Parts: sequence; structure tokens; C-alpha cells
Amino acid sequence: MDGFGVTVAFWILAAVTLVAGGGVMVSRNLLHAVLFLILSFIGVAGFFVLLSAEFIAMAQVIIYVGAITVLILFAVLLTPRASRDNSETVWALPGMLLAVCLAAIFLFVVHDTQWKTVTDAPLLTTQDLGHALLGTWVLPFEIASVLLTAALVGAIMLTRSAEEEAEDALA
Amino acid sequence: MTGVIKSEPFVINIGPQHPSTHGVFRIRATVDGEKVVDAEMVMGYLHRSMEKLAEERTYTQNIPFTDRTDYLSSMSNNLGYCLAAEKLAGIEVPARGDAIRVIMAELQRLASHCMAVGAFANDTGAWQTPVMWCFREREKILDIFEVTSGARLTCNYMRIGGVAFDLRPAFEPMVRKVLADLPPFIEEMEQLLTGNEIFVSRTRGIGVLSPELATNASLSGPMLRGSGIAWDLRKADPYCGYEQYDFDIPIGYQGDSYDRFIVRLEEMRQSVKIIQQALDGLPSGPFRTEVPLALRPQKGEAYARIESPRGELGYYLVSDEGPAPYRFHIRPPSFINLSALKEMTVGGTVADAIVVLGSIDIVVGEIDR
Amino acid sequence: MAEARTGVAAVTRQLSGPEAAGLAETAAPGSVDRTTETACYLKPEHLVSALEALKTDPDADLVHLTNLCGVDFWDHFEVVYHIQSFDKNQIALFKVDVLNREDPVVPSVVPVFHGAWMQENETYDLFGIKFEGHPNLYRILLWEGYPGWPLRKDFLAMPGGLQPGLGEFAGVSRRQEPPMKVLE
Amino acid sequence: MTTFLATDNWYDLRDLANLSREILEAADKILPFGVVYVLAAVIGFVASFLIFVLPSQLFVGVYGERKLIGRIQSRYGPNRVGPFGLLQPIADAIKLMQKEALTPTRSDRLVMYVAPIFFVAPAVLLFAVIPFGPNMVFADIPVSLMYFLAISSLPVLANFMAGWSANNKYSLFGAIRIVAMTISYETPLVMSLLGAVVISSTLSLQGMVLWADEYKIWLGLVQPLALVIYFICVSAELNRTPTDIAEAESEIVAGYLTEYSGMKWGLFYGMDIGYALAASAFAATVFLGGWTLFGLEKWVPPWIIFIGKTHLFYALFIWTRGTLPRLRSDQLMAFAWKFLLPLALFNLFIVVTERMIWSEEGYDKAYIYLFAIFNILVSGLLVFAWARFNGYRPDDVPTRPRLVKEARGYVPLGENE
Repeated sequence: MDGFGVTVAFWILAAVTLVAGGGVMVSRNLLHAVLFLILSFIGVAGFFVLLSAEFIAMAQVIIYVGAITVLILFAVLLTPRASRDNSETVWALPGMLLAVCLAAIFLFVVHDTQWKTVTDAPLLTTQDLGHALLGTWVLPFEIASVLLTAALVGAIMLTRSAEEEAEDALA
Repeated sequence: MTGVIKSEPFVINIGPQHPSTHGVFRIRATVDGEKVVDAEMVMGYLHRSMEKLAEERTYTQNIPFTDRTDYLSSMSNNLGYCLAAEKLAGIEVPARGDAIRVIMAELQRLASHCMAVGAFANDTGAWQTPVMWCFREREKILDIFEVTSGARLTCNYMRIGGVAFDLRPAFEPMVRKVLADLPPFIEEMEQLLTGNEIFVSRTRGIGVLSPELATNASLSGPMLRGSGIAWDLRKADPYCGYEQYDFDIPIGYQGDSYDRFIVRLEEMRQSVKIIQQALDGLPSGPFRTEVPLALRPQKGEAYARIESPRGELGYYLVSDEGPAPYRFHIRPPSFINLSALKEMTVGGTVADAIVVLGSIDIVVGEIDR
Repeated sequence: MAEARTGVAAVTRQLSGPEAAGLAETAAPGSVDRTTETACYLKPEHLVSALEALKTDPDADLVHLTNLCGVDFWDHFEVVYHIQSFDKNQIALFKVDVLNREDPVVPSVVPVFHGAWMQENETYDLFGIKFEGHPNLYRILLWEGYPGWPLRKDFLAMPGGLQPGLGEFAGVSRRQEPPMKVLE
Repeated sequence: MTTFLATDNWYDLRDLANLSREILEAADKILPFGVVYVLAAVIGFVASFLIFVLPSQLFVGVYGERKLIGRIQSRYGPNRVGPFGLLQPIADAIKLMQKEALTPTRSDRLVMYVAPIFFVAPAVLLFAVIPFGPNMVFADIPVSLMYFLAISSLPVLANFMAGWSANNKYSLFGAIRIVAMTISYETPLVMSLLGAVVISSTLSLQGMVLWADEYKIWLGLVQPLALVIYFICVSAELNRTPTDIAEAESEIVAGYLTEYSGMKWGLFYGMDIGYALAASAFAATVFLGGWTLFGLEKWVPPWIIFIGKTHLFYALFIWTRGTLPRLRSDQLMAFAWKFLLPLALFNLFIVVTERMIWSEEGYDKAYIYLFAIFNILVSGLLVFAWARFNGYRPDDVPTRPRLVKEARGYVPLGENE
């Protein structure tokens, strides 16, 4: 899975993802930050494609770009205008320090790990993924879905107003 | 954050340049999300002060002004004004003149309702199709007006004492053709719209007017009848010999936009019936009483009213024996029908406000005069 | 309601002045000022109560305020009310004299008839007659600050000559002199 | 796979993939390594977009739509520019390019400029996985259905950017509406497509076409409910007229496009048609058997069959646009959650059960026809029953007003004559 095109694509995607990630932090306008976030998600999806994991790539685009950012957009729209802009700079210095520390730790770990390398990557198809999810790992999969359902119900309960609850109590 | 998410209401201007305000009318709506919490009407963009202008001109010269108030039903406006002037001066109209006036007023009602129904369907989002079909039928009626009076929109056809010209020979076959075409067309509109689930869910229960509010807010015409009040000046206070014709008053069920729509469609059927009868029994004889051009009615006042397509169109004239009316007041139906706009729109969404405005069937020329 | 309707006339009965006055006297004694052949003049201070009584009185049943307008008679104004009944099929004409031309004030009938809202606003806009008790009296057709009241008979004879009144619009007026004083 | 009469010769127009293969092989010999990928991309873009999408946009999307709607509305439609008005779309495009592209002073200028570009790019990408013929698919990836869904969830963000950046209240209305609507309609859309995936057991669009070819039946017949739900959902996501609440002309002027003009608006308008074409192509591929037509594809070039099916499906969009009024936004949302989603779930249950029975019977071909008949009947019944359950009572709505002989004031409801 290497070649000239793949290399070029990797570097382009890396640049896009990193620049967009930086844009999320730097951008003062909250909406611009969300748009940068979308770009970086798309870049990540591109990485998955390069790793021959098309299903994950498509899921990344559908879930992160199609659904999660839309939810973030809703959150932005429901934010009062005064607190909408990214003007909080008091935490810039501590944040920077923390980021540097984290980066150092990561670099250290990456450098010191004995990476297990295989010469030929196993070709995982979508069918294999399906078999794994609904065969071997069916219990964790189902537990995750129950968790998500619980989260859904909880979210609905949180947003109910007092009047609605009174109405339901009557019914 | 506790409790519900708070939202700030903001003001949105529906109009004066908006596809659905039927002219330069403006609703200054305060919305909370999509919900209208307050609606304020802003009008006057088309104000020409006709009532003042009319005080400077003779009674006959004022007829063209009436064309330009409600420009979608100029014949009815001519008729209302002429009736008021005749009442003031005590002039009798010959039988043929009356019959021609009835035919013209009913044709005008058909044309105007075509426009109202089509534009209303357009407001609910039926993209142009109903309005185009309505235009097609309206064109035929406007052709009749053109043959008769020389003008299509501002006809200036009625005169004090009768009508301006006698009917042309081509008139009767043209009207017969329209009368044959219209009932199938109304059927078609009903198939397209009244049976349509989307249309029904958009209009039913929207802009509900209780009969009490409709009466108290001085509404008239299809707005009043949609609320279940059987009141039609052609029946209640017949003019031009409407008592000779057999027709019914359609009334609605619960006073929503849908009821006003079906009332208008049914009124078109009834108009066809009236024109049929008037055309069959069209008397011969003079079509106009001779009236001096510079009419000087005796001192007094007169209030004459007709059932225009939009409702009760009244003209209140005061004479001081001069050649021009001392006071010339129009009771514009679509202006007064707007009285209940706020009550009908508040609580609904912006889309509902548009539907309600469409169901009132306003003509801005008449609102602003 | 069905019984009441048996006596409905086929043609609307135009109540004469004395008839209307009779109805008003029975419904609200002492409210009639004077009568003419066609109209009944009500006292301004009794206007709202009289119309309220006429609206609820089963004999009069004047529920529908059809028309409301002002008339300028040079020395005084009149406000004209055409009120009709659906069940009795009759229409009556009431008037109110507004004698003070400098500061014309009439009680508003909006509490009785919601439909007066628009028409009183229009009358205020074009005549300058103030309706006391109107919830939101503003110039409905012209803009706020329009100089003068156009339907008054003396509108064209304002100080400053023949001025249709556009002088207040910045950029429109080519006049050099300061904006004229308006009749207010 | 059935045998095709199409040969490997480059001049065989029944399969244009031969031609492109010949060109690429020839180019590979002369050009340095890697450039051929770029060339392949260019050929794919030219073949799918410039040759198919652009003319379809102009002559079906613009001209055809205006002409067809003109006939529905009993008028002529464009008939002045060129023969039969055929050059009208080109005249429109020239007019749009000449127009000034206004940007409001207090708008977010950058986002406002980027939005149309961001709107166009996915439309081009969508056609990469659409199979035009047996070999004529530019990127035959195994999860092309997922790819299509993923890419088609991008334009809503461009719409939102357009609506937000204009700093106009109507635009903001349109932006909020389209985002809310897309979230609502994505769910039943995917649920309905899942039925098609379950029965054909593939995520590849080409695989679905081959499935339809093998069993000699369209997926739309096996999954009629899924086809209907897909059509409704896709017209909602594409802002086609019965559900175009995001640019509802009579309510919020033009929604998120209110402040756009010139070619910036033209890109949105043109690519709306592009997306509708892509959705039609997708529907033709998944539900209508793609480039197959019961053996006819051996004689007629398969891509002509495919394009014909796409345009026929597109005509459905035009038809609904010409006849139906628009739903209110809350009604549209309720329709998605209360009506389409449960139906899609019911449909999924039925399909999964059928699939189970089918696999136990050893994938017998006869069963699929049985399932088709069963599903068509059950779908009709299900729609009707669920509508009744949700309170659909068409007989309760009066179609004619009451008639009264005389004027007499208020007539209470019971007192009919």
C-alpha cells in the first residue's frame, strides 16, 4: 500500500488535518471553528481511506461530519450571542503548556514503543467487520447500543419542561 | 444551565417586498423561533389619498378613482360608487342597466376569486400551478371586459344612471363560453387542492375566527361567511335586482383558512348560476338614464354598499349641492378585514401567518387607497 | 336564535334618525343629543355606553360596526358610525359632533367594537381626531410626523401655501427655508 | 454475471470503459509513473460530470423542468431562445454570469464565498461510484452505498454556511430549517436503504445492479415501501418543492439563498439539480435495476438505459413540484419521526424476516417473487393502517361549504339546510 500517489495523498491530508485543527484553536469566530473542525474530520476520513478501511472512513464522514458537527452547529445557534465568540484568552498560556507536555509524552512513548510490524496487512473487508461485530463481539456491541439508548432517553428527560411533565402526570 | 433553553424573540419584517404580501404590505412580526408572538401591520406604502382627490372632482370624474382602489375588482368598485351617487341624487336605473351591472359584477367576482384562490394556494406553497390555472380562466373574463369596456383591469364601465356602453354582439357567446368552462375548472381545482392532504393540513385549523370575533371585528365577505355567519348583502340588502336571482350563500364550518377557501370556490359556482339567470333574462331597453354630466345632488348624505368579492364595499358620500362630493369615504373591505389579523396570526408559525394573510385576500390598493 | 330570525326582513331596514334615537333612548337613556331625518346624534360622553347597550339590546342588536369615518364641516367635525344587525337585518346611522376643532377628541369605541381599531386609526391619521381610550393610536397610512391632516378641508390652505407635505423628507425637498410650522 | 455482447474493442460504444482503458494503457506507456492516476481522475470527471451531469442539468434539470412544469401549468414554458427554446438554460447561465454577485456589508464574507464551492464539490464526488454500465463505474469500491450516503450528508453544511453567513433573518431561518430537516430525514432514509441492503446482501451499488440482473427483479418491487420512503426523504433533503421548507419562497423569501445573486446563486441552483440527478441515479441503481433492463442491455448501450431511468426518476421530482403544496416545517418534521421512521422500521423487520426465511430455503429464486407480491400488498396495508392510527381521517374534512338560502346571521354547526 505504498506508492507515489499514496505518499502525496498522505502528506496533503496530514497538512489539511493539522492546519484545520490549528484553525479550530486559533479561530475567534465560533462558527469558523466548527467549519475548521469539519475539515479536519474529513482529513481524518481520508487517512482511513489510505489505510484501506473504507467502511470506517465512510462511518467517520457520516457520523462526525454529517451528524456530530450538525449537533455542534445547533449548539452554536442556541448559544447567546455574547458568549458566542471565542474571546477567552486567559487560559491560552496554561493550555499551551499542557499541550507541550502532552506532545512530549506522546513523542517519548512513540519513540520508545517496540512497534509490532507485519509485512502484509490483513485485508479486512466490510463483511469481516460485520461478522466480527455481530459474531465474536456481539455482547459488547449490544451493550454499547443499550448505553446509547439510555443516553437518548436521558437526553429527552433532561430537556422536558415542567409543564410537559405535569401534562404527562395527568394522562 | 437549568430548565429549558431560553430563546430570544426577534423582529422579522414580512414585507414590504416579500413574495407573499400581495403588494407592498408589511407585517412586522415578532417571532420566538418560528412562532409568532406579536404581529403589527404596517401599511400606507400605496397611499394616494383618493378621498381627498375625489373632493376636487365631479361625481362622474370620480369613477376612474374607484377602479384604482381595488384594482382586482374594478367593476364592483364602480358599481358601489355609482349606487351611492344614485342614492344621493335619487336616480333610477333602467332594468337592462341593472342586469348588465349584475353580470359584470358577478364576472368580476369570478375573476377576483380566481385570483384569490390561486394566490392563496400559492401561499400554501403549491408552486404556481393553481395560480396559473386561475390566470388562464381569469384571462377569459378579462377578455370579456376588454370587449365590453375597452379595458381589462381598470374598466371604468359603470356610469351614474347605468353603464357606459351597451353590450357588444360578441359579448354573449363569450360569456356563455366562460360559463361552460368554469364549473369543470372549479371541479379541477377541488380535485387538486381540497382533496389534498398537505393542503388540508396546512389550512385547516389555521387562523380560526370565531363568529363572535368575526362580527366584533367588523369583518365582511368570505371572512364572515367562513365563520358560519350567513350574511351576504346580495341577499340581505339586495341592489341591482339581485332579489330576482336564485342563489345560495355558502358558509363555512369553523372559520379557518380552509373554510374561507372552500367558501370562495362555492361562491364562484353561485356566481356562474347568477350570470346564467341574468343572461337568460336580459331585458331590452335603455341601458342608462340620462344624467347631467355635472351632477349636483341635493344636500344630504348617502351610504350605499355592495357585496364586493372581498366583502362589504361601502361608499359614504356627503353632498353640499356642489358639483363635487363634499366628503367621499370608501369603506374598504380588505382594510377592515385586516382588523383580526393579529388575533389570527399570533400563536402560529411564520408559515401560518402567510397562509392567514393569503386567506384574507387583501388588495393593497384598497387598503391604502 | 331561530325564533328571532322569523321576523327578518328581506331587505335591510335603514333606520331613520328618530327610530335610531328611540332605540338608543330605551337602551341607554339620556344618550341622544339630537336627531335629524337620517341620523341620530349621540352625546360624546355617552357614546361608548350607548353603543355597548345597543349592541346587547335584543331589539336593536347592533353588533356589526360597518363603517366609521369622519367628516369635516369647517367649523366642527362629525364622526359617523354605521352599525348593523345581522339577526334583525337593520342598519342605523349614529353621529357624534366634535366641536373643538383645535383639539378634537372623541371617546374610542374599540372596547365595544374591535373592528373600530383600524377605522379609528385611519380617521386619526387623516383628520387628526384623537380617539380617547384607543389602545394604539398611530398614523396608519401616513408616516409619523407628516405635517398636517390631509382630509381636513383647510389642508391645502396651510401657512406656507400649497404644500403637499413632503417637506419633511430629507433629500426630497429643494426648499431652502426651514420646515414650515404645521397645524397640530 | 451474465454474458454481454459488448466486446473489448475500444470502438464498442456499448461499453465506454473500453475506450477509457485503452487511453489509460496507452498513456501509461509514455507518461511518467503516477500521472496516469491524475489522467484517470480527469477522464472520470469528464465522462461522468461534463458528459452526463452538466447536459442533464441544463436540458433536463432546467429546460425539461421548466417545460414540463409549463405544460402542467397550462402554459408553454421556454420557447424563445433557439429551437423550441432549447438554448434557454445557456442564456440563463450567461445572464447569471453577467450579474453582479452581491455580498451584504455585514455578512461573513469568507464563509459566504466558500459556501458555493463547498456545495459544488460533493456533487462531483457523488458520481464517482454510480455504475453507468457493466464496467463503467469510476471507483468500484465495496462500500459505495455508504460512500454515497456519506458524501450526500456534506451539502447541508454548505447550505448552513450560506444561510448563516448572509446575516439575514430569512437566511437564518432557512439555515436552521435545513439543518433540522436533514437530521430528521437522514434517519428514515438510511433505514429504508438498509432494507435494500439486507435483501441484496451487498453495500456495493454495482453489486445491487448485478443482484437485480441475477434475480430478474428490481429491488424497488421487492422493497416498494423503501422506494417510497427514499423518494420522500430525498426530496426533503434536496429541498424539492413539496418539502422545500428551507427555501420556501412564499414564507421565507428564498431561505438560505436570500442574499445570494449572480453565479454564486447559480452554483447553488445548478448543483441542487446536480444533487437531484445524483439521487435519481442512485435510486435508478438501487431500486430500478441500474443499467439492466431484462436483457435489453445486450443490444442497447447500458448507459443509455441507465440515463433513461435516471431522467424518468427525475421527472418524478418535477411532477411533485408541479402539483403539491408545501408542508409546514413542524409538520414535515413530525412526518419524518412519526410516520416515515416507524414505517421504515416495520419494513426493516419484514425484510429481515424474509431474508431469514430465504436463507433457510437456500436462496430459491421463486421466493423473491413471492416476497415482492407480499411486500407490495403489506406496504399498502401498512401505510394505510399507520395513517389511520395516526389520526388520518379524510372523510371528516368537508369539501363543500354549507349552503343557506337567506341571509340570517350566525348559523350554528348542526343547523344545516
